Amino acid sequence: MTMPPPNHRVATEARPSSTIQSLTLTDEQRALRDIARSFLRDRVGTDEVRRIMATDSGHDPAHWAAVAGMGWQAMAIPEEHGGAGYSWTEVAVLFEEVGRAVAPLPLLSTAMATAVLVDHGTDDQRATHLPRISAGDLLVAVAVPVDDAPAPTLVDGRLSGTVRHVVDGAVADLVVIATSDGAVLVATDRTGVSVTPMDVLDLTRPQAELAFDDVEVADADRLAGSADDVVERARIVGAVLLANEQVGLAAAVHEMGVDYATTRKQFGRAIGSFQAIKHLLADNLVALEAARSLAWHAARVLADDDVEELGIAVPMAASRCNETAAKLAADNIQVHGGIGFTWEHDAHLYFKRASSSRLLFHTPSWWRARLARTLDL
Amino acid sequence: MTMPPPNHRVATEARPSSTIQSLTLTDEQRALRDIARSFLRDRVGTDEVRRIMATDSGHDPAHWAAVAGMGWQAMAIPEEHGGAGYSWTEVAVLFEEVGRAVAPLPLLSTAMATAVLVDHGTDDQRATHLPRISAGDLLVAVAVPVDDAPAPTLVDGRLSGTVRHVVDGAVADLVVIATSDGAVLVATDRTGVSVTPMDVLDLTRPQAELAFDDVEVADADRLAGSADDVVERARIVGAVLLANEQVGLAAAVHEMGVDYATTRKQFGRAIGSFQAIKHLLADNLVALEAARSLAWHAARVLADDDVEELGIAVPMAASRCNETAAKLAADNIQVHGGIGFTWEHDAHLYFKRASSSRLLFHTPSWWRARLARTLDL
Amino acid sequence: MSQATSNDVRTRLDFAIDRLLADHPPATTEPAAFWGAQFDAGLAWVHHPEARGGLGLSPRWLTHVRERLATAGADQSNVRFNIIGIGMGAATLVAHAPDAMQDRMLRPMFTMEEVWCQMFSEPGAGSDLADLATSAVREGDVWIVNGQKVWTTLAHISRWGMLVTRSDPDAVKHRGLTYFILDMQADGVEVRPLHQITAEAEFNEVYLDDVHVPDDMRLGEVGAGWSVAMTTLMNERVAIGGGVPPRGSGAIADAVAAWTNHGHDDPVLRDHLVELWIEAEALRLTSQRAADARTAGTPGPEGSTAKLHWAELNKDVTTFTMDLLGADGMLYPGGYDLHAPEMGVQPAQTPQKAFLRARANSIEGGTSQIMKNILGERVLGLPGEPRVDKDVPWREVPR
Amino acid sequence: MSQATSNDVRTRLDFAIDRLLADHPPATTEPAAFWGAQFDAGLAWVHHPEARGGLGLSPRWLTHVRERLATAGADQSNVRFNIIGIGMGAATLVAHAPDAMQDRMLRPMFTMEEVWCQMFSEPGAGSDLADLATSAVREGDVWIVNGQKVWTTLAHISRWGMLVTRSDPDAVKHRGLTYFILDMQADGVEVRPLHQITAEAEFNEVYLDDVHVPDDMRLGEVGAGWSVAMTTLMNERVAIGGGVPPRGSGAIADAVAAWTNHGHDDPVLRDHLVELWIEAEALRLTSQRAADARTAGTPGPEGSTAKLHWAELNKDVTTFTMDLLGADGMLYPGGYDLHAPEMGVQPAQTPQKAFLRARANSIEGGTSQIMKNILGERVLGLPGEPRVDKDVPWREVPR
Repeated sequence: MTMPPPNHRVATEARPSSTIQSLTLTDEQRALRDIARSFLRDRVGTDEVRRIMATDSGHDPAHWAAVAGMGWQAMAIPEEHGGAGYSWTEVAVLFEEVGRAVAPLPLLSTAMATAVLVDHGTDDQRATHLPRISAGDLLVAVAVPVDDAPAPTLVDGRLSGTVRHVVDGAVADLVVIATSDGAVLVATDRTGVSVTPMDVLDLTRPQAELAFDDVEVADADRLAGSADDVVERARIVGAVLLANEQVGLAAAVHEMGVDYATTRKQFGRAIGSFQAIKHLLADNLVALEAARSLAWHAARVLADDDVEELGIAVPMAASRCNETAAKLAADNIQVHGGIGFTWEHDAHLYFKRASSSRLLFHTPSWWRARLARTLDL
Repeated sequence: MTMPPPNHRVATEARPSSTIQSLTLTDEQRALRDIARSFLRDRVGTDEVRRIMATDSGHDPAHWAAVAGMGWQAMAIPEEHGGAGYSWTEVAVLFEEVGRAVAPLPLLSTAMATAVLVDHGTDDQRATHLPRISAGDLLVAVAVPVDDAPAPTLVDGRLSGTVRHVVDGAVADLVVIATSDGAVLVATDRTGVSVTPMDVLDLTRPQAELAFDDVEVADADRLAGSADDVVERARIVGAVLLANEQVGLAAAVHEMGVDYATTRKQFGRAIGSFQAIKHLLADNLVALEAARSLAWHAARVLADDDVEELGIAVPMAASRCNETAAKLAADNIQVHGGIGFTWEHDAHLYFKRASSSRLLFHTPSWWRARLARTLDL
Repeated sequence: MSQATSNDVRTRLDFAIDRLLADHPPATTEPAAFWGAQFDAGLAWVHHPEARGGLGLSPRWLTHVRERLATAGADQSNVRFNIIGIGMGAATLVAHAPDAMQDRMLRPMFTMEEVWCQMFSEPGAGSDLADLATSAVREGDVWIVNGQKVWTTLAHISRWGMLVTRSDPDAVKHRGLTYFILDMQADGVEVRPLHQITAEAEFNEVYLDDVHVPDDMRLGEVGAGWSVAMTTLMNERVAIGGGVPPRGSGAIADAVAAWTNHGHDDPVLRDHLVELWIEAEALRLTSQRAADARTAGTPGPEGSTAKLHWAELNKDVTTFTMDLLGADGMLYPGGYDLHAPEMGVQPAQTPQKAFLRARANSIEGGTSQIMKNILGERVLGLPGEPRVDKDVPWREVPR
Repeated sequence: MSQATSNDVRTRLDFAIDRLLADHPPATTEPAAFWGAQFDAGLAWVHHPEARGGLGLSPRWLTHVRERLATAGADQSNVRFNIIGIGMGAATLVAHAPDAMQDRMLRPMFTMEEVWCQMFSEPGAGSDLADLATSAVREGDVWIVNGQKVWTTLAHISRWGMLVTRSDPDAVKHRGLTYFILDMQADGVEVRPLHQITAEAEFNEVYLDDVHVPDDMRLGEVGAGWSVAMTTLMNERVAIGGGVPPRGSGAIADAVAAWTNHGHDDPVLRDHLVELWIEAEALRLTSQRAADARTAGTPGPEGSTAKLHWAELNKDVTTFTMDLLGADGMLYPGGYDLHAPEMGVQPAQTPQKAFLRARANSIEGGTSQIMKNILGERVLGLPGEPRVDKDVPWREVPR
């Protein structure tokens, strides 16, 4: 049949579509993307990723200094605080490349911390910390609560309790902690703070457990706003950037699969000539491009600070992009067959990062439930 | 890779597997199946199905008399009431063939009514009605409540209210009605009963709306047990037989698809030689055989009257077999391409019956929720 | 294109649109008259040459024109109803027809005085379109055409049809085809309605029995019909220039309505509904991104996935809506009525009918299997399969 | 087989089992001694000939023997650990090896004195096993073997290996193969662990560098290696004779445990858990049905779907379990430790490791794609694809 499908019927009570920035990359954004891609490919290839992930900290200060030199930490920081004052759209472009490279760089924690400090930091905190973050001299992590663990207690300026799954928590100088009484900044070298790296599925993004035993917290280290607001800001920014990262990761494994399917021959032909593989990769292209649209849209909405649309765009991106990355990374192993299941092949680095990231800010169905409330469904 | 997969790990606290009748057909059951298949193919082919479904009643008494001659209505009826006293396992074999033929025979309503009368009929009711059902002389339908519609009220022996989606309700002589005060048998020719055929998606299984306007109900027409018990019995028996019917339907569309894929050529080769089609049909074979196992198991548990296992076996079969039939019937249209979308091709008869049947006793997720309660999950 | 040039074009275009609207106010102008004026103003297909309904602009301005006319309340149902002609036929004429034929045919096509249909598919040639068997045998200045076409929307009311025939069965299959514009009123053309599973007959079968087609109705060279047909198919949606549908429109609107109307509150159904809602947004935003990328001159793979994505999603959404309908999903309100929809009359829509109708989404306009081949081979660059029908005379290909 | 005969067999078999158990009480007999006695009693593989560990019965009695021995508390870990030999090698020897070789090898295989491995797959020959390239060149009474094998479970502790080589690169690919039993202690055999994504090395690579294999270690004719290999693969699970696992066992047990331990109560997760639980039951009951059908002598397609069904379901269940673990799903308890599991030591299992390990389920033992080809072609009778590697000397096939 060669008939065109019928036009989409238009509902009479359709919601207006939002009109955010164009869903394309500007020339400047393309240049940023290309530079980031080249740097990560040349300097943080998977051999280097493997080297770093085998170290105790999972972090290499030399790379951190190198990307600081390119201004990556500075991007989302206002110019008045030593930053470059780009929008989240540009940061998202960067994250797509970071995902493509499964780079073990503490950029996610840095972006969340930046967002928290910009929105909830006092003038002093901003002036003190943001320039140092921007320069790559200070690592700040955010303890986004997971599951239903109780928040550490803050009573009379003393902090006690435990937080788990703190991304980059073992290498951070400061950590944002949501306590029973507001959010605070805690230096990890304070007396009473113990930091234990966790055994993680994805070695490219270390997590730590932080325990606080009667740790003194000065009033100057209190953040503005409620603990919930601080956590929410970190989670929203984190989820949007992670969605973009996952899209980059998904694109990388998809390209890896296409390349392998083009060159690997069985039965005298490239395996990509078989519909079993070809159609899987075609379906995944559909899924990938759809995920990218959602991730880009969410980044632009975040950049625009459109609060109403954020309530829709973020859950969409957070649920769908995580699903897509996890599926495509798993399918990539299948396309590669046995070799894709080996430690020596890179497929597992992507699969583990995609699978672990998928759970970092709750599950896709958690985000869907959140969207349902927003949509009043 | 040619390594065998690891053995299934065995949980320490596994539930014991039930040991019902063997999941095979006896020689007698095979003979029954073959006879039913031949009769339906030769006498109720799809041309005949189309003729019947275009009639006002959707029912042909001549066929009903013919199958009565073969003892189909008698199968589940005890010998003392003029029946043949077979078990539900044999009835299920018959339903698989009925599904295979999308036959427009009021067997489902008859089976449910038989189960209700056997379990909840008074001695008089059984003695009066079962022999006539067995002989094909009496059609009894059961109004299984749908959605959350209020039950008709029975006050001082007068019935008022409405029931919808009564399978075969327009051709039934008697209908089992769950009222606000127990279940009753109501003759459809009673004063105050109005019967309206509904416009149904699946023309091979007519449904009717029955309205009762102050209809007199004699005490002798009251069934034993609560209305809920009566409905539950009808639903359980109906769901098990329908699951088996859906398996037969699924097998028919699967074979239809395999046949077409073997003979239809595009690009100089049979379309079944393309992995896109071949793998779809292979996946569907897996789904079909799995569904058949569940349907057969449920039939054997029903035959054994193992109440505990029924709570597991019926929701499993009801959810999975309905899903499988609907999917395979839809895929069959896809395998056929354009011709499968035409009225003249039989694919739509199967697709509509599978899709409609899927909703007859609630949705698959309704059954899963029910199973979750049984399993205490 | 630089921003400056783009602004110049927009200014010029808006001027033309303003004048059209001023001279022929939509509120008081008969649609056919308006469409004629629109054609004459070059605003029918702005990417066509002048005097052919266009202004020689890029096709990406089509959307702008349609949106402005829509805002002004102009009836644009010609594009929806005569979609085969306006959406595909016009581009084919401009690319391949002699001037006189273009002058004769483009304007009445756009004004809907003449409806068009397309006769490519045959019972034996669906996904494998190039296998078609309708024969054309030349006898001097006319061709004698015999065969059967199928899935021919609008054939029963069409004045003209785009027809691909096999003129040389001894050539390999793509090379023995010749393309004609067929006079649907010619002797030997018989149109029969083809009822689909909804009982409606959106489509027709067309039987061609010794139909005489003058050679001057041929487009392209003898034996070059495949490339002309590709022109037709490649323009399948370009010329419509529709915008991106609004959020929550289409099948998902039915699902949301069923959710609301049935008072659902089940979390499992809710999760599924939201999942599909997100998927619909993902499709919509991808269409928006594709449109933005075309505008920016940086088109990518996001422009190739819509048909496949939409077809599979529409099936999923309409299927899930049946769950939301519950027992109502077993009904077919209004019953089945074997009929052909009338021109301009939108048949009653119900979620149940949408559920049935959606089954064809993954078949019509290229099956999902074919779309995946295309994505895999043309977009991803994966190799094709071994072909048994290549380098063989069409006559000898197994069928 | 009539019921009467079947009862006779059972009586005879039970008598043999009773005597084995009486003479060698499992509680007080060393496993190796028990296995030797089991072999001598013909209860190792009841379907083998007598004196070859069998009693010449149908293989469907295997399950009965295993179940009775299990009930009696006999250690049957030999079947699990030396699975390649006991499950596949033994049948190959019985079908193709000279008597002396069978006498030499079957008993120590069953007693686990000698572990076996299988060397078929190569880096370049996975799904397309017949494309293997390991060369065997004859020099008088020995063959010089060079090449690389992969996915060789147990190679690092094996005494013998089943080896398929290419002895004639000029023959078409299935016809140039020759099959040997390889002495894993021979010079030039190097075994290297192959670490998988869990960091464990269940598998090995085996490098063969000018390995000398005596011609009397050949099974089958020169060039007939493919059919010998098919004997090996066809017996992949027959000889294990395992029963059907109990309800709720396997990966779904981990999922249920995660549901319970995490105190979940979300209806969406519950629905998904129950859906998978049902699917696990569907698989289990289908295995039961296949076993029942074999017993009844009426096997059907239900016996062919288990591998594909299990592989895909196991991936789904272990993936869903990660959702139930929530944040714990981001952990890998114990960390990654590059090591080869020791014989007889079951490595620690976690749901996270099961999640990773399951990725191979749809690859090992035939990819799901290959399984679907097999189901489609051998069970459903659908035609094969056009082959470009047929009727061509192996040397000339593109790779």
